Amino acid sequence: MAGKSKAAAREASGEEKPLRHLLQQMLLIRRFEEKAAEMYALGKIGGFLHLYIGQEAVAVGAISTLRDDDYVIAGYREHGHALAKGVEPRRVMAELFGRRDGVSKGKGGSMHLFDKAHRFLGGHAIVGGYPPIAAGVGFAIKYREEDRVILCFFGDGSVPQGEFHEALNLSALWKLPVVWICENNRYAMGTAVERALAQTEIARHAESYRIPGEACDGMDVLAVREAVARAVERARCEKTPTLLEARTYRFRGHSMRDPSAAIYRTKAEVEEEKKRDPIAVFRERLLREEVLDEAEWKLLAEEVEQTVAEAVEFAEASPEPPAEWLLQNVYHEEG
Amino acid sequence: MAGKSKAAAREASGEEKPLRHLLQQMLLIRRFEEKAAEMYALGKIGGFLHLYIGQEAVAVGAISTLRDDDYVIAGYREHGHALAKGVEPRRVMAELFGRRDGVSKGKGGSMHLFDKAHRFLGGHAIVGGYPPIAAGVGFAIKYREEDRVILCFFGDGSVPQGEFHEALNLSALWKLPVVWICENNRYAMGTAVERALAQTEIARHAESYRIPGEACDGMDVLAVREAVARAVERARCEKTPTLLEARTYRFRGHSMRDPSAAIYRTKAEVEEEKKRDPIAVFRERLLREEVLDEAEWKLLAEEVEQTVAEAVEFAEASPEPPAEWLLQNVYHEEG
Amino acid sequence: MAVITYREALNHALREEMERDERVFLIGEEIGVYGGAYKVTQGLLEKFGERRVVDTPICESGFTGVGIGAAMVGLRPVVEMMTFNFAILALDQIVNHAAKIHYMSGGQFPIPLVVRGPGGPAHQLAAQHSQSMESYFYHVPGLKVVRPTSPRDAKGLLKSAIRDDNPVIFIESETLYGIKGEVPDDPDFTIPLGQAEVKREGRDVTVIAYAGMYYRVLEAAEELEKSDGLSVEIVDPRTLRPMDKETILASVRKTHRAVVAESGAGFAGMGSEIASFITEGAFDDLDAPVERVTGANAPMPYARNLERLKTPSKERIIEALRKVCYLG
Amino acid sequence: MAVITYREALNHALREEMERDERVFLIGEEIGVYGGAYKVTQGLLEKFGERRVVDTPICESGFTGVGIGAAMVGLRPVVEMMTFNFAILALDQIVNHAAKIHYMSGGQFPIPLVVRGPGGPAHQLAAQHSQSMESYFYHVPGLKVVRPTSPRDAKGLLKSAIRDDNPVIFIESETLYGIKGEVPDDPDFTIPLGQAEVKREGRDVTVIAYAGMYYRVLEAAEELEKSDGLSVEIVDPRTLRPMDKETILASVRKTHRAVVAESGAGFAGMGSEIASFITEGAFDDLDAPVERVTGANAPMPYARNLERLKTPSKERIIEALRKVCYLG
Ligand SMILES: Cc1ncc(C[n+]2csc(CCOP(=O)(O)OP(=O)(O)O)c2C)c(N)n1
Ligand SMILES: Cc1ncc(C[n+]2csc(CCOP(=O)(O)OP(=O)(O)O)c2C)c(N)n1
Ligand SMILES: [Mg+2]
Ligand SMILES: [Mg+2]
Repeated sequence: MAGKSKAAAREASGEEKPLRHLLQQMLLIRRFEEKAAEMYALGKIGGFLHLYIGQEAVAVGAISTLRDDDYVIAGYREHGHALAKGVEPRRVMAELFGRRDGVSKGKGGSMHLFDKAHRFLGGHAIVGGYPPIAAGVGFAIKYREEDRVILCFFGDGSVPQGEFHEALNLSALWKLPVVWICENNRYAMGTAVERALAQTEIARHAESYRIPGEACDGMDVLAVREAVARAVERARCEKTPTLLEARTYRFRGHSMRDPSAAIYRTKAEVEEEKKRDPIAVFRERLLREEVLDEAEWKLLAEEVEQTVAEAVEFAEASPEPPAEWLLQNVYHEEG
Repeated sequence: MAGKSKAAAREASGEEKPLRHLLQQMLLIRRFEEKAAEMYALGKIGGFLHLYIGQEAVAVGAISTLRDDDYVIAGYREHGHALAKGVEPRRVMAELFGRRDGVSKGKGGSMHLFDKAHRFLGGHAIVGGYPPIAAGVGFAIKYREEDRVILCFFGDGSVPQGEFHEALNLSALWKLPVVWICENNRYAMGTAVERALAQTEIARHAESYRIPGEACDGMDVLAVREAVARAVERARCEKTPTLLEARTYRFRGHSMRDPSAAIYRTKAEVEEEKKRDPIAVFRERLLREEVLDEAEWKLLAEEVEQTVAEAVEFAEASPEPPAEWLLQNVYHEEG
Repeated sequence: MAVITYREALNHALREEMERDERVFLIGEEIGVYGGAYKVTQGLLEKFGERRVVDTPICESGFTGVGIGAAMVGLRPVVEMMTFNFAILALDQIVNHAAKIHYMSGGQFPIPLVVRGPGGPAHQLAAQHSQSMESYFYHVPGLKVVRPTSPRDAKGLLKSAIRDDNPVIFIESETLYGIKGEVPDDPDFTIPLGQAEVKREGRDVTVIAYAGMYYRVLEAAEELEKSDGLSVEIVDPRTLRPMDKETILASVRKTHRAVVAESGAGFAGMGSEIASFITEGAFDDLDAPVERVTGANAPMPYARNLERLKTPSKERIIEALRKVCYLG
Repeated sequence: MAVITYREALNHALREEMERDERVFLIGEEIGVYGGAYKVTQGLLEKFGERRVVDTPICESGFTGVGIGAAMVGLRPVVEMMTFNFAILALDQIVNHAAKIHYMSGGQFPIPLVVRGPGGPAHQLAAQHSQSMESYFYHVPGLKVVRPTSPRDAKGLLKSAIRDDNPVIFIESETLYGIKGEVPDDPDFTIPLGQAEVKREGRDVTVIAYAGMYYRVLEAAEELEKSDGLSVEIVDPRTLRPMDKETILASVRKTHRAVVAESGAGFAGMGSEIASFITEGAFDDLDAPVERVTGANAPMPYARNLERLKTPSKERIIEALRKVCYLG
């Protein structure tokens, strides 16, 4: 396998995050969300809860190419992106619980994770609404002559939305350091891409903006990493945006209110897709390539379990936000 | 010239509107607007007045392919489209004057000409705002299993606007009988297309919607007619929308408030473009090809002058709308 | 008269109007195959087919504009907003086009369009998904705005909205979809737009409230009746634009006191308008200034406890009632 | 103190704040090469270059979002709406994002953003281009809304808006760009947001009015002073959100009578809110119900005579003043 030599070599040279780190991050996201689903069932978490399960390779592979001072922005299915960007699991869990130690002080919830310290810019629940904001962050980077980049994650459901096209055009016209990452999981709620888009090869929308467009296997963390690394390089050095399409799949329903194999897709399809499980496949590969052995895997998995357990404990222990917070942060105190 | 034999032959066979009719319509639009500009200077017309002068070949060539029961919708620079669709010049002039006999009863003005009898659906002043409405008319045509079409005219300035993309996608996805005609006059107010679009070949935006896209010479009424005729055929028979880009130029300023050769373009450029004057060029051609002689031209021009003079007289004579009209038509009386 | 849910009432209204008039069609996100995000349109795709129950991509402006265009040439579209929060993305279509085309065209093109879906606070959906959206619409000449409270209202008003020749903004309540009530089966049953209803008769004070707030006011009224013998009249405007001022003023002229309750943020909300026209129209009848009970002036927070504090509680309604009645 | 136009005052405010703070930049349609559709930004491209004066394609949502994103990471954008009518296309950005991100993020991301441009009725621009747009904003928690009346206000308030850490909706008036007035040259001159101004002192009645309406009210006041010896106080709120209720209430407590004048459609407009809080806060001081003088409840017609009838005339203001003063 091509992956081994190259990726393993770069890891050895310290150039890239260790491969096992990618695996661990994916597993953390998976376990974290499985736990969140439990907590939702117990009524500890309210509102909408959109699980990222099945898509972990996209956030993890993509964000592994970033520097700490780069930015990430995402939609409402963003637990994975936040965790991959380094946001503390326990503060994410506390946010889902609506507690004062949550990253957004309990005021945002699952759909609105924000963490300034980690340059995690949300957590936005309007489909197609935040790509212009991503372009604005790219604009600011360029304005200040920095060499940072921003990754903007969105679903296939954003592509028919007008604001997305406005943002793409501006990023291309002004040459902004934005990497647009479409997580094409084939459905927007119950709407298959074929029923939403006249042009279902989403990466080809790049042509209307004369920027590079590329599709990659969104179930393969290394494939994502390679594609995003190229795009990040282009953004950082040439200020050229890229439209990437990561072909992936969500194993669960749209949200906790939607069964995983609902009327709009078959159980068989879901089962078939599960064979591409990004974590299982990558774990097998690392074992096969002897980057990892079973004992290390066990250790890694235990570590993850513990982090998740601690996150829940932390969230449980965190108090509700005080009543006076209702009227705070509506406006920023001048100063 | 290829034009002669084919176009003249079809005319002779009665298949198409006579060529001299096209010339007359273009001239009518030109003279009508020159007169409107005078009336604006005299304060008879208020608000914004956007002249179509220079672009006449687009509306005339395109609309000449339609049946009476087909629809047209356009922006705020729509005097030409309305006249070409058969709306009475005197009622258009009365509208510009804000009088009760105006097509929109004096309540719409220059930017909001509507004429139900002629299937002229406006007259819309939000750039990029009405393409979804055009798609809706296409939807209704299909819903009722009719074989009509709608032409939607818009400027290059609509292309960066999100609503335009939403409309294009829906028309392509649902196969609606809409012909999208972009009048690319190279500027949106003072913004050259190069400063507005990453992809300045506007017809190529069709690729993102997997529909035919084609550019044509918007200063050549027959070129426009040919391209639109093909698109109309596709819309009528196959319910396939097309994105056409008519490359044209406006000889005047953006509106009466903007000088014709303002800071954003040079006088020399305007003068150069005027050599492509669609009326002068077509007139020369018809004379050269002996479809028309000087005497006929004179007659035709006089007829046009008279129509315009009558339009002004009519508008002058029409009274102001009565005061009670202010509160009428806010709601439609049920019945 | 069957006892059905608010959701079913809406569903029946849609079905009946589609049966009655071939020009009526439904368009919106997830209304067909998925059966509706809140299942209001469930079963209608099966019954009427893809031609009349049209699933759309996510492009609120685009598909609302499709509704407007179809209405211009004679169809009668019912556009679903999955939730009204997303109607902000279609506001150009609704305000600049749907509300104005009839007027700008001198009356040539009526726009018989309904835009419907749930609005108002939901459960822990936070700032972007839990807004009281009516303020964006009721100020706009050319629009009608409906806010049904009971299953009966839901059905009767939706049928009228569909038959109306004007753009009607029809805002349902997510939190009410499950409530039950008696609803006439008669397909000719409608409730005219623009008529308020005295939903509870009383002598001492009038409360104006609609949708979810109505039920909270009702609890408050019942409690005060028990505790203080206070007789509270509740008037539900049902249609916010046009507003039935007469029914409200008649009630206030009888009781001499009024409280307006709304879930939205207080500043410049519906309550401001209602309080204003009551004061103008019944100044000499009023024994106390009109009290407004409104949501806090903050976006909607996620945390359960803060969310509770954001919307007016029964306690705050009781307090306002006591205040206008000068009860200690 | 120089005598300059409202337009120049705005231009100076922009220039001074750009000189003062490198993070301030301008973005919008036609603001650079073209010099601004209404020439407010004239000369700024030449002075500050393309980096800080950014011409955009027509995509109101897109470039407003760019402003929000830039503000999130520390810049201080001033977004121009060519006219505020087009802000409807950016409402998702302004309402769902700019107004809420600071709150949703628990205070981590203030949005120091100004969205400015002309709003309100213009001359014969008809329904889509001549709307009073403030109602879409002043109801929204998280936004501030400013509506300057004089050149002095225009400069002082715009400077404060740019220095404010919150999204400020700054609505100028097309019809006022040419008016002149004294404006301090001092680059440190600002007028705090949220402070009303008593622009004309009087004893008998208070009128609350802003922007173009202020001048019409002034004419009415002068006329009534001559004809009836009536002493009219005019209070200009200047900032609509947050509203300086105290200054307005103090005036009404003094005069015992109030009229609110606004150009927008009457139903559920700013006047409703002002009339409501006056009634609540000064009920016992009021000798008459607050009168509202508002634009007609119709879209803006094109015809000159109808347009005149749509906005409140001096005569209607005088009538309202006479009414609250019980003058025959
Ligand atoms: C503007 C807007 N319209 C509708 C919705 C409701 N909604 C939430 S998620 C969603 C589907 C989005 O699908 P996609 O972008 O493919 O992301 P995925 O859920 O597959 O991750 C919809 C329609 C919304 N949040 N915002
Ligand atoms: C949404 C919106 N934004 C801005 C404007 C102001 N405006 C009117 S016309 C125009 C330029 C449009 O140019 P284009 O589409 O190329 O048409 P042209 O004027 O060249 O015919 C602009 C910016 C508007 N009317 N609508
Ligand atoms: Mg998806
Ligand atoms: Mg143009």
